[in-house]
Amino acid sequence: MNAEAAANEENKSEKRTKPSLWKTISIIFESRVATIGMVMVAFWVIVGCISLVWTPYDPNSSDFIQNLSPNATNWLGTDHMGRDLLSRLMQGTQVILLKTRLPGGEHSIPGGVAIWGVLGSLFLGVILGLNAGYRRGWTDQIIMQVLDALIAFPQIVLYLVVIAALGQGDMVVILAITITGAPGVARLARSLALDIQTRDYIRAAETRAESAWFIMFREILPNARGPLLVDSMLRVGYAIFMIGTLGFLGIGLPPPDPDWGSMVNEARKYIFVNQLPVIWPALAISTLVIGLNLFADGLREELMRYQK
Amino acid sequence: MAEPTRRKSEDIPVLDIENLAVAYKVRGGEVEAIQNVTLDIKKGESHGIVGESGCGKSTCAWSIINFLGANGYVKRGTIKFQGKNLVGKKGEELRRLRGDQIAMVYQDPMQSLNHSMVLGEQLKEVLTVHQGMSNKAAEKDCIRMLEKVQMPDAANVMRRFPHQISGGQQQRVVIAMALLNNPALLLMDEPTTALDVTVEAAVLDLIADLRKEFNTAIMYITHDLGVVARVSTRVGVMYAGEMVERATVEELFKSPQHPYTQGLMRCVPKLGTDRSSSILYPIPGRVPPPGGRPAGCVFWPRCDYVRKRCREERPKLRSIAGTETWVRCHFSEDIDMGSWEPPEDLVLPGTVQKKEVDETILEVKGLKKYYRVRGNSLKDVFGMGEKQYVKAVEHASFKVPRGKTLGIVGESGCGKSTLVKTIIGLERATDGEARFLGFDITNSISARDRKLIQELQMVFQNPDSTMNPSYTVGQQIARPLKRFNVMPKEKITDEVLRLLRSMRLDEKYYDRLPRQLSGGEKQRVGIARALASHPDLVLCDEPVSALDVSVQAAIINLLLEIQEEFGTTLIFISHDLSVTRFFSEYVCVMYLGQIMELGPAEEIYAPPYHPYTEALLSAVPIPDPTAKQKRVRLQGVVPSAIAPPSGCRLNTRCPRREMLPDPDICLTDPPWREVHPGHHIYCHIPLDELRKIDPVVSIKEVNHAG
Amino acid sequence: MVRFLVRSVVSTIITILLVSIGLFVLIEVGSGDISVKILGVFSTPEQRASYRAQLGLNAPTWQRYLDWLVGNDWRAKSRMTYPLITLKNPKTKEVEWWADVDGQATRWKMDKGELKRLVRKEDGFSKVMPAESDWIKGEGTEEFFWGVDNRNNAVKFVKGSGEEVWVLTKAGLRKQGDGPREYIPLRKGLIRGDAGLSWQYNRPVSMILKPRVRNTLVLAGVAFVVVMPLALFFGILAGINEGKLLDRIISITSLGATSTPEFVTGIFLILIFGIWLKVLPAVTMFTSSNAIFENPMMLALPVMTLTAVELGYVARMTRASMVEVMDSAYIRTAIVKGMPYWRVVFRHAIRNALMAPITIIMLHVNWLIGGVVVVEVIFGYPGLGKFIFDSAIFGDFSAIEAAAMVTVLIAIITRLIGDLAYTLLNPRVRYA
Amino acid sequence: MEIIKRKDRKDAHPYIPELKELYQKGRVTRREFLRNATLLGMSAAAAYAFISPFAPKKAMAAAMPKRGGTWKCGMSLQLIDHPARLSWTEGANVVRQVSEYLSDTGPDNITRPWLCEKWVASEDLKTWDLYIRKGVKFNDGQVMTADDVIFTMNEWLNKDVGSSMLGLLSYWGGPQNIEKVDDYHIRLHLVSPNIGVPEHLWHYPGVILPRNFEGDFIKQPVGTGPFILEEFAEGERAVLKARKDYWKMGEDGQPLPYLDKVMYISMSADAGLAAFQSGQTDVHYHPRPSDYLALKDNPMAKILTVDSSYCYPIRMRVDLPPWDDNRVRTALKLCQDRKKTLQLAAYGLGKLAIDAHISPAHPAYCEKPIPAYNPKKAKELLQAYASEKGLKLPLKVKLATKNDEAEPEIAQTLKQTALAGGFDIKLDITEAGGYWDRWTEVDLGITSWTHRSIATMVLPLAYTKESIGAWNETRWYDDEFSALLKDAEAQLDVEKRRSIMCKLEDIMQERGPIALSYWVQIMEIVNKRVHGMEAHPTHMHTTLRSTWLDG
Repeated sequence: MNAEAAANEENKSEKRTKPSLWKTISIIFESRVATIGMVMVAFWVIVGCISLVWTPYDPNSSDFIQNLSPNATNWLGTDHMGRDLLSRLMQGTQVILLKTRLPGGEHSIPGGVAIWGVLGSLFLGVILGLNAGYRRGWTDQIIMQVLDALIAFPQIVLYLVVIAALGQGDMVVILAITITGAPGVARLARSLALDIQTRDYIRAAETRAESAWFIMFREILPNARGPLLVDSMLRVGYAIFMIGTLGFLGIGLPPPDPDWGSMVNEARKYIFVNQLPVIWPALAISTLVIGLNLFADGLREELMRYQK
Repeated sequence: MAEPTRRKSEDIPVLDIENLAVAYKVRGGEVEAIQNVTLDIKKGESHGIVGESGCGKSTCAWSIINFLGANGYVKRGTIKFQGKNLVGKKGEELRRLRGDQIAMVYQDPMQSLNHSMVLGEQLKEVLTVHQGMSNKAAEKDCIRMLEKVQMPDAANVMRRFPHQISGGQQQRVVIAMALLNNPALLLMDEPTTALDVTVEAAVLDLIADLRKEFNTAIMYITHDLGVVARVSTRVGVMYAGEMVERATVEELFKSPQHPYTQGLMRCVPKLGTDRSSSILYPIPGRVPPPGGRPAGCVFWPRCDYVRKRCREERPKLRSIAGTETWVRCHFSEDIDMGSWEPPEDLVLPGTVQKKEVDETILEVKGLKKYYRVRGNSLKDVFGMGEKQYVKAVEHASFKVPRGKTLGIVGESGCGKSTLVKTIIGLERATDGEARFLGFDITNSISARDRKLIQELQMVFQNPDSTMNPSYTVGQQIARPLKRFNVMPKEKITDEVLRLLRSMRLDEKYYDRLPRQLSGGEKQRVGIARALASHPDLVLCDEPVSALDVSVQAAIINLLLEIQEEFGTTLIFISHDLSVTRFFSEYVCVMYLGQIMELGPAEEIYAPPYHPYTEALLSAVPIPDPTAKQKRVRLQGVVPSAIAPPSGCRLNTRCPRREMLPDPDICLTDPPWREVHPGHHIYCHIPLDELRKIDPVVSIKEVNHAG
Repeated sequence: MVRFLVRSVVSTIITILLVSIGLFVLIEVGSGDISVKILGVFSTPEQRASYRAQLGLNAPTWQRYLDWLVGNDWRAKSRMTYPLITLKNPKTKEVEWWADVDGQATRWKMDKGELKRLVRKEDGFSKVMPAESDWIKGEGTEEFFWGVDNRNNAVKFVKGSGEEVWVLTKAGLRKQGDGPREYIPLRKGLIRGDAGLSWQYNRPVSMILKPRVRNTLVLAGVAFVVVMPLALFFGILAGINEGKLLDRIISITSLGATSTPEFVTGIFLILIFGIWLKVLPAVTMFTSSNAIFENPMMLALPVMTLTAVELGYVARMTRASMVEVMDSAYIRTAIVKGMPYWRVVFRHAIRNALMAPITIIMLHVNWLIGGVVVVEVIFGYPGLGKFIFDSAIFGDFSAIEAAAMVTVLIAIITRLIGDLAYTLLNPRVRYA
Repeated sequence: MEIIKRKDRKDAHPYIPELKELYQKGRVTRREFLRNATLLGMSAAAAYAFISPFAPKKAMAAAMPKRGGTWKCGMSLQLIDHPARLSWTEGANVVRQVSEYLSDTGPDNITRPWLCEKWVASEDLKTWDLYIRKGVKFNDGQVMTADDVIFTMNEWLNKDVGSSMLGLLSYWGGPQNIEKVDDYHIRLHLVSPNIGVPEHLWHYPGVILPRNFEGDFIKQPVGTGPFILEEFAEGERAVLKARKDYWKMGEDGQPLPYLDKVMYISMSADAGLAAFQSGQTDVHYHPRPSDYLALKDNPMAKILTVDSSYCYPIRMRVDLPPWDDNRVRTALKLCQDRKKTLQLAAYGLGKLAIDAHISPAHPAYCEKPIPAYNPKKAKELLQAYASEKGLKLPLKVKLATKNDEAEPEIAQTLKQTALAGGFDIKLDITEAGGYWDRWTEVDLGITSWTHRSIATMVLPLAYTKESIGAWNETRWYDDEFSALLKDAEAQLDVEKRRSIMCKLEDIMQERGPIALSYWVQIMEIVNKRVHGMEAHPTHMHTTLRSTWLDG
């Protein structure tokens, strides 16, 4: 019966025009959940962008009295070194979402560590997953075996190992996120490929003797976009989570630019005196992750409804 | 078999629906899935409901047991069950009715059985819950019921899980489950659609028998006119959420009153008719969605007799004087079906006369396709167990002359699809030879020459998966053109548009995405894509089986035109014998990977039959209640293709085996018996014996075949 | 089913092998010249070379991998005159390598070119005895002897030519004469429970590891036992009330919980329960090695922390699959059969609804381990997680390798269990 | 003078009368008098008696100590093997409860005899007589004699053992210079005069071991101390239980200690803090400024403080550019805003320092004005250097340190204050372990240096040619400096020593390798129920033998 409702929806959505980019975006707004999520995420992205050009005060300079509670000058108060928490919180967004510092620390490229990490795992995972899912047989067996080995590593443990071996740095974090993320993506990509490659249009492509890569990336991948997108959203969430944790353990992104995790780590000593410096970054992480989750959930529902 | 109910206006009907309307809440308001449906079902009567998909048949059934989901509700009208109104019934009261007084059977048995519970539990609980029966007693009853539905070794089945029995058996279980409490009303929603012809036939027989025995009132929902004709006493035709016509089954098929019903009749090929003798007339347009129904008569946009009044005033469901027929049409009296003329704008294939060309385009000799399968024993895991194979195709040999059509029929798992896949190169042949245009094609497609590949294209079954959702129609049709660089880049767009036009699709489809198309349209695009490279041979894998009848007809016609226009050779796979018969010059009947009979269509459909062909024919549901059809059934289930019966693979189920003095001979490979040149039967039974068998079907020539 | 099980077991083993290789390569190769790390940059190439020889680092990587995994005593045995034996040091309980010279545990050293036996006494100390007789004629004039030195190496002494070797003392490197020609640092190998020596503690890793692993298993185990029933319960509750208020509440809270990092939850739990209210021990203090059993309350906060994060995740999983099951065709059947609601839920839905979560939960265990690392660090809980963390910070490679292997093992085994559970729940697989 | 009896003079060092005079003239402080007098063998009692004849023999104990109870402390625990090899105070804290030293430097930074009843130095300070206390038993029953002491001393000087004593006692000139006079009398013949002998005897690796010691304290926890090592699990805990037959008596006339059990549980500083606040531990070991902040108003906490020479020098490797150029070093020194640093890093708890590793807590410290924050001057110097080297300002440098105590704060502050001075400092802050792996290697770093009771103990350790490759993290040495240092070690006269110190301080300030903002005020935060415990500049738990718990 819902099928009929959906059928009806589908026919409603029939337009004479080519579906524009806006149209695809607009489906987000059809779901309240997704919208809320997107707003939360957008908020932090915007905050981060602003912080690139402007923060209320210099995030790294101790211009104020230590451990102030929120007031007119320092809206979120100051930390144990008399630095403005708002400014630090704002800048904390950068390393996660907006910029990655290249080794040597001189230059940085746009796109935060979390983003690059997830992109990395997406790239790696998709290639492996599609091959496993489309070619099947031995290719599948081998790829999955290797992935299992990777998946067996608890993320943090793997990261600690990498740290022990390669030392700290943005790149190492990205590497770790990539490695730990790829298997998940691959599994997803694989299951999608396994499903999609049963479709007739894949047969059609094969009867045209298209190359395997063409079929994987031109025929299958476009139809796996949705779930992969949703999945990556969640992964960005996890990544932020992990960066936070590593920062807290004091082995995450190197100073000086504060990332939320290390903010918590620094402020932790003072938790008994002043909880705010812990609460703010914690809230930041949570809201961002929640936002991403909601966004993903909403998106998933919409896509499902849309694919019908 | 359908025998008209004479016990008219006996007592109050078991089910009495008065202009029922069901609405679903959706984003931005609500839509009425069905409106003004009126029908009544008497005790022991089987009331068919027929119509195309999206006409609200199922909704009708669900509303009776008030299972409309969170967003659906009965908006208007009453549903009286044994006099009591069901509308708005809730909770306990409703629960007690469900499964006890009113039972239901659904389309897909596999899905509707709980795969993690043994069948026994699922059956028993119906009794234990509703009648508080003891587990033991319930067990007994269930076994008895299973036997009633002719379930082989019932006691055992009780302890099995759904996935351990065949689809047919699953459906029997579901039916048994429904009948356990001897319900007053049985709702059947496409119960046989998912099944093979022969299985379907058996299940239909079963339903008929059970109805007699339990004298239950049955509401039978299907899209298949043939099935309706076979199972029901009265029929209601639904269109776009409305009941447009109700009549006794004979009346309906003899003189359908509503233009839509008539249209339907013209769409379906009768068994025995073929392209030379008759033409299929599709109904133009498509079923309007619940949201977008026209004012006035819902059918007028597709109606040939439309007048001003139809557009303005919604007709009532009125009874035709002197009949039991009710119809929702202003002018049904004025409409004489006999004098119907196809509208000018409707393009139809001229009835083709067979022209004799005997250039063989495809020749297959002793083709074999085996699949390696892994066993489950420890040995197999380590690859020490002896190799096992699914013998999907065994010794297939046939020829296809240029410009002709070869129909391949057989039930699921008979290897017809594998055969086609092997020909087109998606699978490598295990053994035997296959030549296409003189080139060897036993190799896989990657090994073939571009030119060869482009001559050999395919049309697929499922319209929803035949197109890549991510690309526009234009892109997808253009792809083969680019791929085989049939023509210079700049010409491609024009070519695509030309193809679209020849598919009766105008330019605005060029930029559409698949989800904006209807099933029929998708299928057209699929065909266009196949034809883009001007192939010599097109393999059609059940191209119409997933479509509604009216669309089906259109597609069939389309294919016929193409064949005329390009002289394309077609191989046409189908499980529907009527369509195959209608469509193809040559037919090849397959069973369990073996070709059983091979020859010109008309000869296949007349004695001498191969026993299997005979069984198939007798199983085909014919959209004509008057048609006389012999009852030849295959017993048992299809054996596994891993260890097929030796000799004639049919020998385990053969209905005619006893005709042989020494049945054990069937364990040896039968001879190819040649009836005429080009007509072969693969059977031990001598031809003269087979000739004795009289035709399966006898149809009085019905006037309105066009 | 047999096939399924055998397959998963086989693949598990392969997986473990792959992991071990990956781990070894990553650490041994990725971390560059370990001798530099230990000896510091002051050390001269000559010193490093000598030291690498003593650690057996001059052997090819594959050989070192094998030594690490399956040990190398068998390699030494083949060369040595006297059979190798292992003895437990009475005081430290450490395993020491000795040679069995007619019933007497013996080691050797060269002193001014002369071979000396160190014969072990009951109290674990040893007395020096001359052993010139032990020399064996090699090819040519060379006389050599394969024995055990008192650093648990199998060593080859060559008469008359004591090598100049650099020995690492706490005071730094010291040049020493009378050194052996070749070294085989004796070890039983990981699979025989010998993970080598921890540089941080200068004790066998396996000895330090055992109690840690136990502690962690207890912690994780308790957390698991607490989380799962709760999570499944709430998940199912939310699932059957899809869209209703209860569902909303559960979903949102669980989302909130999962999205709050352990370290934050942990800190605040300590602050609130340990310090402000003083109702629960703020940190886990191991006043004895069995403290967790003597005073289980100190597990409360760590477990709560883990729960906070895990609960939400699993609950969401369960909810999702419950929702999916609830609008499946066979549930429809059951309802239309007129089964009472709760019967539908319990007899028909739950079982199928649990399949998905259980596998996911088991896959999720290494996420749990990740959490454990953080929690252990926060609460000063002497478990595996903290151990790995410390070793990583210290760069104690053999410790990391072993510890990481253990975590991986845990993860893989739980996954295997997950597979089993799945097969047991799902007849399609069981009878396939 | 006449008040000093002849027999007194027999033992007492000839310098003592002079010392007394200085004191009476007010040229040396009371504290300095006590230090030096006792240092030279005058018994503490006698010394006290001299300066304040009417003072009570013993300060009245607030209350009669209670016996029993378990004293718990959170403190990180690592490897312990040979005590002579101890390289970290935490380990020493455990060992020193089991074994003891010949001397004992008290919380007041005054060194008194302990396992030796007294010592006597020759006038030229090259011959020292140590009189071993009689009747002291090891906890395995055997009696301690000169043999044990000599054995231990040999261990210190044995290259194989590799004790940090070896470097410290270089002026002993090796084991052959240790003479056993009799079973309870040892004579040391030093190659160069040194006043620091008693202090050195208390250097934390210097516990007296039994003559049959095999080299692993965990296997053989034998000592003369008040406690017995019951369990030691590195990284987990050390459990010590009271010894019944300890040689020293408590105020109640019974043998010390008062406590039944001492328990060190290994935990991180943060965990430790939480544990203390929730009452799980009695002492918060080595509190950081933040901890002080957190606990200062805590009703159950008692804060014991003492000045120390514990510090966080910002040290520069003079063998690497740009720090090989003194202008750059000086510039960085000028870039310290000492007040701000002290405020941010220690909430003002501590003494501002000059850029020399000599602390007011050291005797003979020479008072110097605290240099002002002067970025302008710094910039000029730097500019000069830069233009010479063809670099442009700001000068990019990397400051490494550990995220441990106050270092991050100091680093952050410097980064900020140095900006105006033309430095662009990148911070490289890692976990403690990560830094200790490379503390001698980084070119610019903040290393924490623990307290040493006299300057002549630390300076040779870190700022001489000999110490390169061991503790000299800056590779800095200076012939003039070294020469002066030698004199200082041999110089008995406080005034003269002070004048040498002045020069040393000047040299270090002028061209030394470290910038130093403040001296840490050591504090010990204990639960109110803990009595008889005092903060010690070395963070050592030196007084557990007389510590007791009330309720």
